[in-house]
Amino acid sequence: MSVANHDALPADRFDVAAVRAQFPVLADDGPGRTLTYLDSAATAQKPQAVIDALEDFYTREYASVHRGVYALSVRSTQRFEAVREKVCRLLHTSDPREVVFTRGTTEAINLVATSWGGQNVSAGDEIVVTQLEHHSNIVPWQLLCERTGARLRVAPIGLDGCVEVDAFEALLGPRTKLVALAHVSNALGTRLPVAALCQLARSRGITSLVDGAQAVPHGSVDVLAIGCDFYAFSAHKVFGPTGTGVLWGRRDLLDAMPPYQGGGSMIRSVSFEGTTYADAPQRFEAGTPDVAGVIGMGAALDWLEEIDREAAAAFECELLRYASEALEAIPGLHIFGSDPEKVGVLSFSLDCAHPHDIATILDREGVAIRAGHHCAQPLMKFYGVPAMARASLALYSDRSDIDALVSALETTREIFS
Amino acid sequence: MSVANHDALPADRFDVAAVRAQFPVLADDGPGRTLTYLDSAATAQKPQAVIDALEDFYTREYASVHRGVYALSVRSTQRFEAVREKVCRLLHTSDPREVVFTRGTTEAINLVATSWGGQNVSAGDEIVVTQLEHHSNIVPWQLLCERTGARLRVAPIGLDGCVEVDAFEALLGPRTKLVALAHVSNALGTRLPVAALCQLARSRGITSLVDGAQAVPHGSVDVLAIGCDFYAFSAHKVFGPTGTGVLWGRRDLLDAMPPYQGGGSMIRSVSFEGTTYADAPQRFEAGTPDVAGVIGMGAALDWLEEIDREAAAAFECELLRYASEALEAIPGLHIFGSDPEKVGVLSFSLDCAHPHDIATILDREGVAIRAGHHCAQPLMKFYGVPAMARASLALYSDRSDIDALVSALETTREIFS
Amino acid sequence: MDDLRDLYQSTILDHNKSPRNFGVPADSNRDAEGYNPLCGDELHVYLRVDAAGRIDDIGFEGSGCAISRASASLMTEYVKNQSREEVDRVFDAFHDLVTKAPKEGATPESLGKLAVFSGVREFPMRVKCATLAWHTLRAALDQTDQTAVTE
Amino acid sequence: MDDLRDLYQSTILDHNKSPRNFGVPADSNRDAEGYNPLCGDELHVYLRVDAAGRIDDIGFEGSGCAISRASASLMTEYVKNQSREEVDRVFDAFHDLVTKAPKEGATPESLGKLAVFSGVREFPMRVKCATLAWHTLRAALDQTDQTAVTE
Ligand SMILES: Cc1ncc(COP(=O)(O)O)c(C=O)c1O
Ligand SMILES: Cc1ncc(COP(=O)(O)O)c(C=O)c1O
Repeated sequence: MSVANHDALPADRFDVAAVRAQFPVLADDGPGRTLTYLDSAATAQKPQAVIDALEDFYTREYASVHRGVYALSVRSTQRFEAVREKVCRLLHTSDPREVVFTRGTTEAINLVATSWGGQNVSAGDEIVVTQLEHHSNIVPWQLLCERTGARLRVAPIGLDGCVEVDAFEALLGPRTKLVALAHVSNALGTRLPVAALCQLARSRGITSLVDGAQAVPHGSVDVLAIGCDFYAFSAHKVFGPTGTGVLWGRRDLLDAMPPYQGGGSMIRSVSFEGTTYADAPQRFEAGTPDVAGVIGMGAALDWLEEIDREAAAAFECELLRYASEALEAIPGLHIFGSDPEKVGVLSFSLDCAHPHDIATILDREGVAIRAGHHCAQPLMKFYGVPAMARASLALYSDRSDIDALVSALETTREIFS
Repeated sequence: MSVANHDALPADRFDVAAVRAQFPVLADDGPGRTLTYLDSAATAQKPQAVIDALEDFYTREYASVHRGVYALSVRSTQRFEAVREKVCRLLHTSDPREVVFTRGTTEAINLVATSWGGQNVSAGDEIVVTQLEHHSNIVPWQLLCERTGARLRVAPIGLDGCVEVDAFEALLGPRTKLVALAHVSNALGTRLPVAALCQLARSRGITSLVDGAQAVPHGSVDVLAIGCDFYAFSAHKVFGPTGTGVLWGRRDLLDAMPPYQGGGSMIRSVSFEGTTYADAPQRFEAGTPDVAGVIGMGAALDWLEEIDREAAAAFECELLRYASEALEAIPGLHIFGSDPEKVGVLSFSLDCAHPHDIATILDREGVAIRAGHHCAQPLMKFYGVPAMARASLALYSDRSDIDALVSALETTREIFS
Repeated sequence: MDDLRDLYQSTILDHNKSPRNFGVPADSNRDAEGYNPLCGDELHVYLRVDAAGRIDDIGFEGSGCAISRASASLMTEYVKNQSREEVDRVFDAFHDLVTKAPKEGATPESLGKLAVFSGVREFPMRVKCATLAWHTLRAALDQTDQTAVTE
Repeated sequence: MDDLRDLYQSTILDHNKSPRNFGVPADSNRDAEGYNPLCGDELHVYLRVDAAGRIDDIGFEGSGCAISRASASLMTEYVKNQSREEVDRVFDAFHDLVTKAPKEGATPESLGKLAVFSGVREFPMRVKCATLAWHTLRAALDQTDQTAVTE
């Protein structure tokens, strides 16, 4: 998805008003109640279809999954398992046994770090991440390194917020066991060339994990084309409920991995003499899963399938350009990261006001943005700032959101001038 | 709560019809649509108040927690954090910093096994569980033993399904590091004398964990009176949403424990040179939590607070006696476990039909029960059966449920005679 | 109750009560275990296979629900003297019988007495009970050391 | 915008732009670091405490939002020459000021210029910004080695 392509894409095909109307929280109900929500990179709002699916499930056919013989439980189980197939369609792959349900991206990465990492990483081995990773794609590897004596190596980025491919390649050595990369940076919007990077890894026999938390909400993802071994994302960022997400993993890898958490559902048979485990994905889903959450995620994916995602991405790309231009016109405003393929996120600073002050003032004007380290402190350090202000988009964002942002930033400048 | 006491309790104060009316899934909407739900030990149905709370949250004030400056996020955070206090009230304790949100009981136990266990258990140490535990209170300890070389020891039970206190005590030795006990057995309903057992442990400096998954739904719990160090339960069994639950832990223990999962929210500061962690409970809540699930759990606890729980427990106890008598009158039917303080569960076999066949036939009669090993295979082995049929109660259960069960069991006998 | 009567046909109830070929046949030279974690059915199938690969004799042991017991019992009657290829063919036909609606116009592979399991198709959770014996039989023919598991 | 003007009063904006006592005082003999993980505010407070336990001189360094900077600056002016007991008293009064609605009829502890922070109470997420300097000051007086963290 390059900017050049975007120009040709039919952004006009995308009816943002119709999409927006499906999000009750964005409804304009009374004076002063309009919400300009520009924090979708933290979490996305939910369409009515998802809210209804949860309500309907709890109201009419709630039951536990996998172990009941009775009809209600059979139906729950079928709906629950069907979501694995929806996830496959989302990721352009086909084997539902490769889809493990987790609490979210963070748990998915921890699962790999503990289970795969515990088995495959030893003292002296190396794991490569980049300078722009989210804490959730740093700390699990630090914990693994602590446990095993492995070493974490950091691929540098340039001031533009892009990973330097040569420097990344130079880091890959005989002891490199895994590379863990964001697909899209939550703090900068940088879209990493994950297919190329994973290919560099694979050609050396190095396993790869892609943190897709910020990519899945903004366009089509094809894990086979990327050529990664693991891919993680969170339902709550892709219009689904909180509390659930996905680890996709290549079946041969999942099958060879030891269990993560122990408990009900992940076993084949338990005895005090010795316990055997179920196959993947069940092996990694101990305990009662978030049945309603997963079914809600299924509703979100169904809903997404109805959207012309190419048109939505094109629209969003134009909106991002509109927003960048509007913000750059504000005196004293600096935007971080200039990847031409940037998606969804605009992080910035103002010379006169700290990001935290900006966020407070914007909030009083009805504009919700995020200020802080965006769970990417090493990136803040790289740019030498304690925090950034971040406005982020989703497919319900429109120009009125950007206009409200710009006007509230003017207010900020007034107060601080 | 002894049977003798129950006789004196005002079960008549409890208006089961009024409670039942609050559960939409139990509504009698049209011929053949009535559900006799006797699988509450697997998971409980949800009152309208919980369903509404979820809908309302997603419809009107959904935002992420802990890191937003804007009002929506502040409100989410406050509502989310307030649930820790509700949990404290439920458990009759007071420090919200002792409440860690998890996916459920299973994850809570895994957290302790990995974090506390990894730090405190070494080769040659011993962990004591009982013969009647749920797999979720067995497998995490087996995995810990595998990692550390510790040994799992099993406290025996009698044919009545009760733990033999003397035999339990005899197992506690100088190498015993932890005892992990169900508060109430999910397969038998046995109520363990956890206060006495934890006292035996504490007096020897042994740490204790109580698996409260089946206790919290059936009556008042006081963790300080029990004197345990950790207590775990699942929201979905106590009328809340799936995907969330609680580990309560003594603060000095939690504060001394290393992190479990790594990622956002559980850190104080991250750098590639070295990362420091937040205090408990945040240290154990990596990643975006199940915000809506926790708020839904809060709604369930609010709802429970409105119930006269003493009266509800008395009512349920009478109902269990009614059910026991009715089942015992069925020729060829055998009930497992005869703890006089038994709660909520009736597991049984029929001489003419396998539990799986019973469950199928009952389902066609509109009666949902569970058949299988109930995630307690070692217990099945103890009784020498491959499976049991189990009917379990919640505070919306009434005599009509039992009558439907009995009549469906008659049908089963007819078919199999 | 009609579909219950379809499921628990008298032949099934009879084979459940008095399973045929229960036990280990003399000189059995292959065997396999089967396990259905959902309901705890455990099954052991023993074979005597002759030089030509035909099932010369067959028996089974184990405990399970009526469907799995009757299925094992009826299977042992059905496959005696069959070759591996014949077993594979009937396995597929049996699997279709218990999972799919009968195709209009199509003449199903004749399954003889095994047709009593047609009621299973209305009970998706019981399909594994009906097929456990067949999975285990195939494992015994392959003489893999793995337990056949229906999940 | 009224409550914004209440929050960002001119005194606060002034101290944010030109913080007083910025830097390390000569012969400082105690110090502590403070950190607000939410917004990344980092603060270092330095003290020269005399034999009687009085704050003889005080300075601070660090980066942070307007509220935390101005709070640190105004604090350094306010606590100079105060004893530990006086600091504790004003800490409590200040904490009440930024968190609680003013009690009717009650005469609040006179906080002088610090009263400009009364607008913070309408912004619960900013309370920690306003109090970070004070937590850090107390840590410096205690001279614990721990970083003061507002969470
Ligand atoms: C006694 C007991 N312990 C643990 C669990 C596990 O709870 P969950 O599956 O919600 O994690 C259950 C229920 O499944 C239970 O009944
Ligand atoms: C790039 C990235 N990775 C990982 C995460 C963690 O996701 P979650 O908090 O849902 O586990 C996030 C979002 O918080 C993210 O933006």
